[in-house]
Amino acid sequence: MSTAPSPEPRWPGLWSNNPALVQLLGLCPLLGVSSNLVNALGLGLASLLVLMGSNLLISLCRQAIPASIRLPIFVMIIAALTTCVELLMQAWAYDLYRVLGIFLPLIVTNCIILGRAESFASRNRPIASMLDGLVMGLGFMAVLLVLGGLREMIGEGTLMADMDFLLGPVAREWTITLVSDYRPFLFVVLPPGAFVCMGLLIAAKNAIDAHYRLRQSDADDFTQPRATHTSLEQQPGRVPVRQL
Amino acid sequence: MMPLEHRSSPHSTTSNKTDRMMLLVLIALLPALCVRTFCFGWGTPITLLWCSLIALGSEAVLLALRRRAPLFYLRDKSALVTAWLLALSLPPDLPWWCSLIGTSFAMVFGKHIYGGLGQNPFNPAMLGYVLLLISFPLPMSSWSPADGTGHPWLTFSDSLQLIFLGKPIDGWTMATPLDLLRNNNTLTMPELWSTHRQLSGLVGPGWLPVNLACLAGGLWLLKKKVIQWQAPVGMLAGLAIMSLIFWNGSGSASRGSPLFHWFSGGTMLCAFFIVTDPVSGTSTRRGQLLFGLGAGLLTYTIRAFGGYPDALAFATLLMNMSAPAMDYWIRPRTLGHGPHLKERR
Amino acid sequence: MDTAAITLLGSALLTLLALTLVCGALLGAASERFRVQEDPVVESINALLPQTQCGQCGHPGCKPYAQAIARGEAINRCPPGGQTTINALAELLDRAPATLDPSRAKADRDDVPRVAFIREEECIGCTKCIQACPVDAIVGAARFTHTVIAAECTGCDLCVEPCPVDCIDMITPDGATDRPSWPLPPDLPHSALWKQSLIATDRQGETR
Amino acid sequence: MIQAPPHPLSGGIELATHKALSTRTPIATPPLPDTFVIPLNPQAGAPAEPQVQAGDRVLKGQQLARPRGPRGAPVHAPTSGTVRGPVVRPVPHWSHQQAPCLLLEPDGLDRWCARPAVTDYRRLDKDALMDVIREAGVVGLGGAGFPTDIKLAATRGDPAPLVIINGAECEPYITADDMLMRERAEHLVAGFAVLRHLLQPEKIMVAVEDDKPQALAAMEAACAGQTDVQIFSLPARYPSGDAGILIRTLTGREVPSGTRAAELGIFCCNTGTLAALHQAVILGRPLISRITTLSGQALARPGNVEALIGTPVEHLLHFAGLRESDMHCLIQGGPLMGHSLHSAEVPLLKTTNCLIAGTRAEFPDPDPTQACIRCGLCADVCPVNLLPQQLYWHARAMNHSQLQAHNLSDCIECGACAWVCPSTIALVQYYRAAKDAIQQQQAKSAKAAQARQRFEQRQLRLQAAEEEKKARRRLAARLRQQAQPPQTAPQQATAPASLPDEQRELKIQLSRTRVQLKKATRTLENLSQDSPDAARIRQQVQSLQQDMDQLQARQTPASVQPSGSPP
Repeated sequence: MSTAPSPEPRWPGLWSNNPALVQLLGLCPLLGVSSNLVNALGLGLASLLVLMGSNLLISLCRQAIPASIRLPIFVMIIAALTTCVELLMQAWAYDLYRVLGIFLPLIVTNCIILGRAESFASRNRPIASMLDGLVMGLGFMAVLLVLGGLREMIGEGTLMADMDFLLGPVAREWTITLVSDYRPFLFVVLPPGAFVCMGLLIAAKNAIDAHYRLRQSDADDFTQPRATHTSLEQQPGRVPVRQL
Repeated sequence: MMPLEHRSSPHSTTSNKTDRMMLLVLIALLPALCVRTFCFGWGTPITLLWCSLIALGSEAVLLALRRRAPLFYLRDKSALVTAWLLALSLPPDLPWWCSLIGTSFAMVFGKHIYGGLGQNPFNPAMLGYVLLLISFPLPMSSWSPADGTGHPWLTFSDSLQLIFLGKPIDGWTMATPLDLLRNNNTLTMPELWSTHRQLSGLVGPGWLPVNLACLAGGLWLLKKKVIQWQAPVGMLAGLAIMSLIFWNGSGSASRGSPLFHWFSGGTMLCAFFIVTDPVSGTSTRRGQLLFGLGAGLLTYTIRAFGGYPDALAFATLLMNMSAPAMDYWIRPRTLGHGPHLKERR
Repeated sequence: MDTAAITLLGSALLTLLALTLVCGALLGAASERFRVQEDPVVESINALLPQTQCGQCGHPGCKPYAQAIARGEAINRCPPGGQTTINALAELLDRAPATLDPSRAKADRDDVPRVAFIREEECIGCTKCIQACPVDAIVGAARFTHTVIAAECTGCDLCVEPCPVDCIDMITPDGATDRPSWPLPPDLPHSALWKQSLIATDRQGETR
Repeated sequence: MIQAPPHPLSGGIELATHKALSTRTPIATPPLPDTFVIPLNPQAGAPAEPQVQAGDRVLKGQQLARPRGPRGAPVHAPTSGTVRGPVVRPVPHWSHQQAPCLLLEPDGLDRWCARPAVTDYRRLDKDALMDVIREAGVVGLGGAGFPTDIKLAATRGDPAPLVIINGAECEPYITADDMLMRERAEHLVAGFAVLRHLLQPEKIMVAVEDDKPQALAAMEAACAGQTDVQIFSLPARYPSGDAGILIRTLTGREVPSGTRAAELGIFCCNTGTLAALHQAVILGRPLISRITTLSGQALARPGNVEALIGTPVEHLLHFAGLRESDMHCLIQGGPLMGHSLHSAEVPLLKTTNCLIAGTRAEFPDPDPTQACIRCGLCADVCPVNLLPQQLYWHARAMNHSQLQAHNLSDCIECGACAWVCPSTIALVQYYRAAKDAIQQQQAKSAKAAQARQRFEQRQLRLQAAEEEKKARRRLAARLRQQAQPPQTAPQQATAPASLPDEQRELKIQLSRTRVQLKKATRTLENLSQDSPDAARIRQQVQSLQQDMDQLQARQTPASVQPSGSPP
C-alpha cells in the first residue's frame, strides 16, 4: 500500500484492479442481488454514491482522525451515508427499496468501501479520493450490471424487466423479452448460479488478460509467479494468472 | 536395447486398467437399462443414447480446449459412465434440452473445470442431476408411469415425440411412490396402497425390477472387484437404520419400511454405482463404509423430511464434500507405528 | 428531575467509570506483562533463509536480512536460497513471489554446493580470512597456516576476497554429488500426445 | 514339523512366479571370465581402501581392499591372478553410475591363499569369531548388503534372541535360495549351530513359501531332531519375504518405525547369508561367490549358478545361452524391486541374487500413464498399511510435511501399489524421488541450523570482545586522568623475538606483488582502451612486473639452498 499520496485517481479500478473481479471484495451483495439488471443497477448506484461520499468525507477529515480509532470513525461515516442513501431510495424508488431489502443497509459492511477508505481516502486529497471512489464504484457497478444482465437473460429470458422500479413509469415498456415462452432456468437465478456466473466472469477476465499479455510479450514466459489478490496493490498492472 | 531413462521398479504391472474397469461398470449397467426399458418404455434408451452423444462430444471439445489429446483420453470411457449414470437417474421421457443441459453441465462443471478425470470433488452425474432438479422441477418430476399401472404403453415414436418435440400426451405422468409417500399425511398405508395404482406389492410396479437389476449389476461388479462392499453396505445400512427408527407401522405418519426405501427410487443405482465412485468418494475402505453410511442417513433424512422426494443426488454431493476430510482423518495404522509399540520399548 | 433519577444516573456513571478503569488497568498490565520481546516473524523468516551468512543480500548475515525483510525489504535478494527460498518467504509473508534480484546474483554460480579450500603451502598466516568468516569455519593463528573445517563452511566465499595471496579456492567437496537422487516420473503424457495430433501452444505442467 | 504362520499377511499381491524356468537344472559353476571387475564401493558410501597395487599378483581369497567406514565390508580376490586399476567402470546402479573398480586378470590356476586352519569354532572366543566373520566380508545377501557382523553384534546383547531364517523368495523368477535349500540344506543347518553358539537363541524359525515343496522337504529332513527349529510354510504372496513383514507374520511383533529388528532381539537373515556365514566360520572361506539365478525368456539355458563376485554379468548371461537379439531389458533382482541395468558389462555384486534377461513380450513397455482415479487398490495391497494414493498426490506437490505425516519413510518400496495401479502410475518412483528430496532437505536444514548457531555465537563473541575493549579503554582513560603528569607510553618492542626468515619474507612479498599484479591486470582488462585510467594502470602493471621479476630473481637462488625450504 503506497504511503505516498498519489495525485491521480486509480484508474486500474475499472479493470486491472477491479474490486469485484480481482480483489473479490463485496461478494455478498454482488452475489445476493445480481439476479436481474434492475436490482444490480439499484445496488450499484447506491454503493457508488456511498463510496464517493465516504471517500470524500474521510479524505476531508483525514488529518483529524486519530490512527488508532480510524476504523470505527470510517464505519460511522459510511453508516451515516448509507442511511441517507437508504432514505433516498425509500422516498424515490420504494419498489426497488423493498426488493433490495437487507442488502441496502448492508452496504455499510461492504469491504470495498472500507477498503478504499483505509487504503486511499485516508491518505489522499479530497478530489483524488472522490475520483477514486467514482472509479472503484463504477468498476463494482459494471461487474454488478454484467452479472445481473447475464443472470436475467439466462435465468428468465428477459432483459431490463421491472426497470420502472428505479426509473419510474417511463421505463415500464423497456422490458426486452429475448425468448418468448422461456422456461426459467432456476439454477442461475438462485445463489449457486451467481457463484458459477461470477467464476465464469473472473475466468473470462483472466483469459482476456492472458491473451493480451501473450500478444504483448510475444514470448513464451508463462512462468510469471502467481500473485495473490492481497499483493496486487504493490504491483499495478499485474493480475493473477491461474491457469485452468 | 537397453533402457536409457531412469525408470523405477516394478517392471511389470497388472492388466486391470482404468478403461477396463470403466467398461465393466458399463456392462454392469446393462441389466438395469434393459429392465428400465421394459418397465418404463423407450424413453430410457433414447435418453441414454442422447446423453452419451453429448457427453462424448463435450468431452472431446473440452479436452481439445485444454490441449489434451481427445482420442487418448476418450478411451478411458469415463464420459460414457457419467452419461449412463445420469441417464439412468433422469425421468425416462425428459425433454431433450434438459438432458443436454444436465450432461454438458456435468462434463464442464462436474469434471473438466477441476482438471478432468481424477480431480473432480463431486460426482459429475449427480451434479448434472441436481442442476436439473433445482432448475426445472416440473419436467424432472414428470415420470412416465410404469408398465402395470394401467396406463397405455408409450410406443417408441411416442417417446421420441415426447423427448424431442415436447408433444404432450394426455395423462402420461404420474406421481412416483416416493412422491406419494412424501406428500401423504392423511391416509394410512393400506389406504394409500389401495387408492393408488402406482403402489402395489412392496413398492409398486417398475421400481422393484429396476432396483433388482441394479443390485444384480452391482453384485457382479463386486465379484469382479471393480467396487468394494463397504460403500454399498454402508449406504443400505444407513437407509435401513433411519427407516427403522422412523417407521410408524402402517399409520399415516409412516415414511416407509426399510425394504420400501431400498427398492424405490434410485437407491440401488446409487448404492452400487454412485457412492462407489472412487474419484469423488473416499479412498480408504473404512472411510467408504462411513461415506456410504452418511449417504444413507442423508438420503432418508431428505426423503422423509426434506423438499425433494428422491434425495440420492443431494446426499451423494453432501458426502462428496466431506470426503477429503474423511481421507485426512481416517488413516490405517502403518506397520511399526502406534502407541503400543512405544510402550514395549 | 427528581433526586432518584439523579442518583440512578450518578450510580450508572460511576459503575461505568469503575468498569472502564478496571478494564483499562487490565489491558495496560497485560500489554506490559506479555510484551513480545522480539518480533516473532523475524524468527520465522530467519528459519527460511539458508544461513550461509554470505552477505550477498547486502546485510551482514542472514538474521540481519531477516530483520530487514520484516521491516519491508524485498524478499528476492538471497542468491544462495534461490527461488525456493523466495517462494517460501512469499508464502510466509503473503507477498508476491518475485524472481531473484539480478543485481545480487553472481553470474558464475550454479547450484553445486561449494566449500572454501586453503592451499596451505601458499598461506602466509595473515588471519584475514578468519576475521571474514561469518561462521568461524577457519582455524589457524597469526603466522601459522590456516585451514577450513569443510563441514562447517557454508560456501559464502567471503574469505576469498580478503586473502592477500589468493590462496583460497571454492571447491566442490568430495561426495557432494555422490548420491544421485531419483527424479519425479514424467507427468501425464498429454502435451506430447497433443502435439502429435495438432499444433498448438504447449502449456505444460498445468497440474503441478 | 512344518507349520502355518500364526499371523496373516495384510495386503500383498499374487503374482505369476515364473520360477519353474530356472529350477530345472542343478546349480552350475560357470568358467572363469577373462577379467573380474571388483567395485571398491559395492554399497553406497566412501570407497574402500585398496590393499594391493596395480600389477600385484594375488591369490584366491586374499583381501584386496579394506572398508573405510564402519558400515563397509572387506573385498576379497575371487580367484588368483594379477590386479590392475583402480579404474572407473560402470557398476550396477539405477543411475547408470560409474565407480572406481579393481580389475583382476585370472591366471587360471585358481590357487587359494593361506587360509586359517579349520578349528573348532566352539572353542574360539566369541569376539574372535565375530572378527572372523567381519574379515570374511559376510554381508546380507538378500538385499541391502548390510554387514552381518554388525547385525549379529546388535543382537548379541539380548538374553533370549530369536533367529529368523528368511527363505521366502517372494519375487517372481528368483530361485537362488530355493535351489540353495534343495541342494545344500545341510550347510544351512550347520550354520544354525554357529548362530546357536554366538547368540544362544530361544528359537530358530525358518520361513519358506508353500510353492517350494522340495525346499521345504529338504529343510525338514535336514533339521530332523533339532527341537528348537521351527519351519513355517508361508502362503506364496508377494511381499511376504520382506524382513519386517516376515517378522510380523511369524511372531506378530512389529519393528517400530525407524528402528531395526535387532532392537527387538531378532536376528533375521537370508538363507544365502547363512550359507556364507557357515563357509566363513567352518571352511574359513571369505565371501567370494554366491548363488545367482539367471532367468528370462532371452536365455536358452536359464538356471542357477554359483558365480564368483566380480564376474561381468555379460559372461554369466552368455554362459546361460543369451540370445542377444531377443533381450529387451536386463534386470538385476526381481521384476518388482530390482532395477534395470543399462549395460551388461557391470560386475556381479554380493547382493545380486538374480539376473533377468527379458524379452519384449515378457516385459512390454508400460502403457501411457492415466489419471489417478483414487480407486484405493494400492492401499488394499500395501503390506505396511500406507495410503499410496495420498502419498502420490503429496509427492507430486512435493509437500514434505504431509509426506512425513503419511509415513513415507516406512514405505518398503515393494512396488505392489504400482503393480496393481490401473492407471499405470509409477508410484514407487514418486516415493523414491520424494524420499531423496526430503533427505536432501533435511541435510540442508541441519547444515543451516548449525551455521546459524555458529553465526550467532560468533556475533555474541565479537560483541563481548567489543565491550571488553571499550571497558579497557575507559579504564585506561581513568588511569591517565589519575596519573599526573601524563606519562608518555614507553615504546614497546612489539616485534616478536623470532627471527624472521628472510626466505619467508621474500615469499610473502612475492605473493603480495603477484596478487597486486593480478588484480591490476584484471582491472585493466575490464577498462576500455581509451579510458583515462588505462594508461595509469598499465604503468602500474609494468612497475609491478618489474618488482616481481626482481623478487623472483632474489628468491630463486635462495630456494636452491636445501635448508631454506619453508615449513
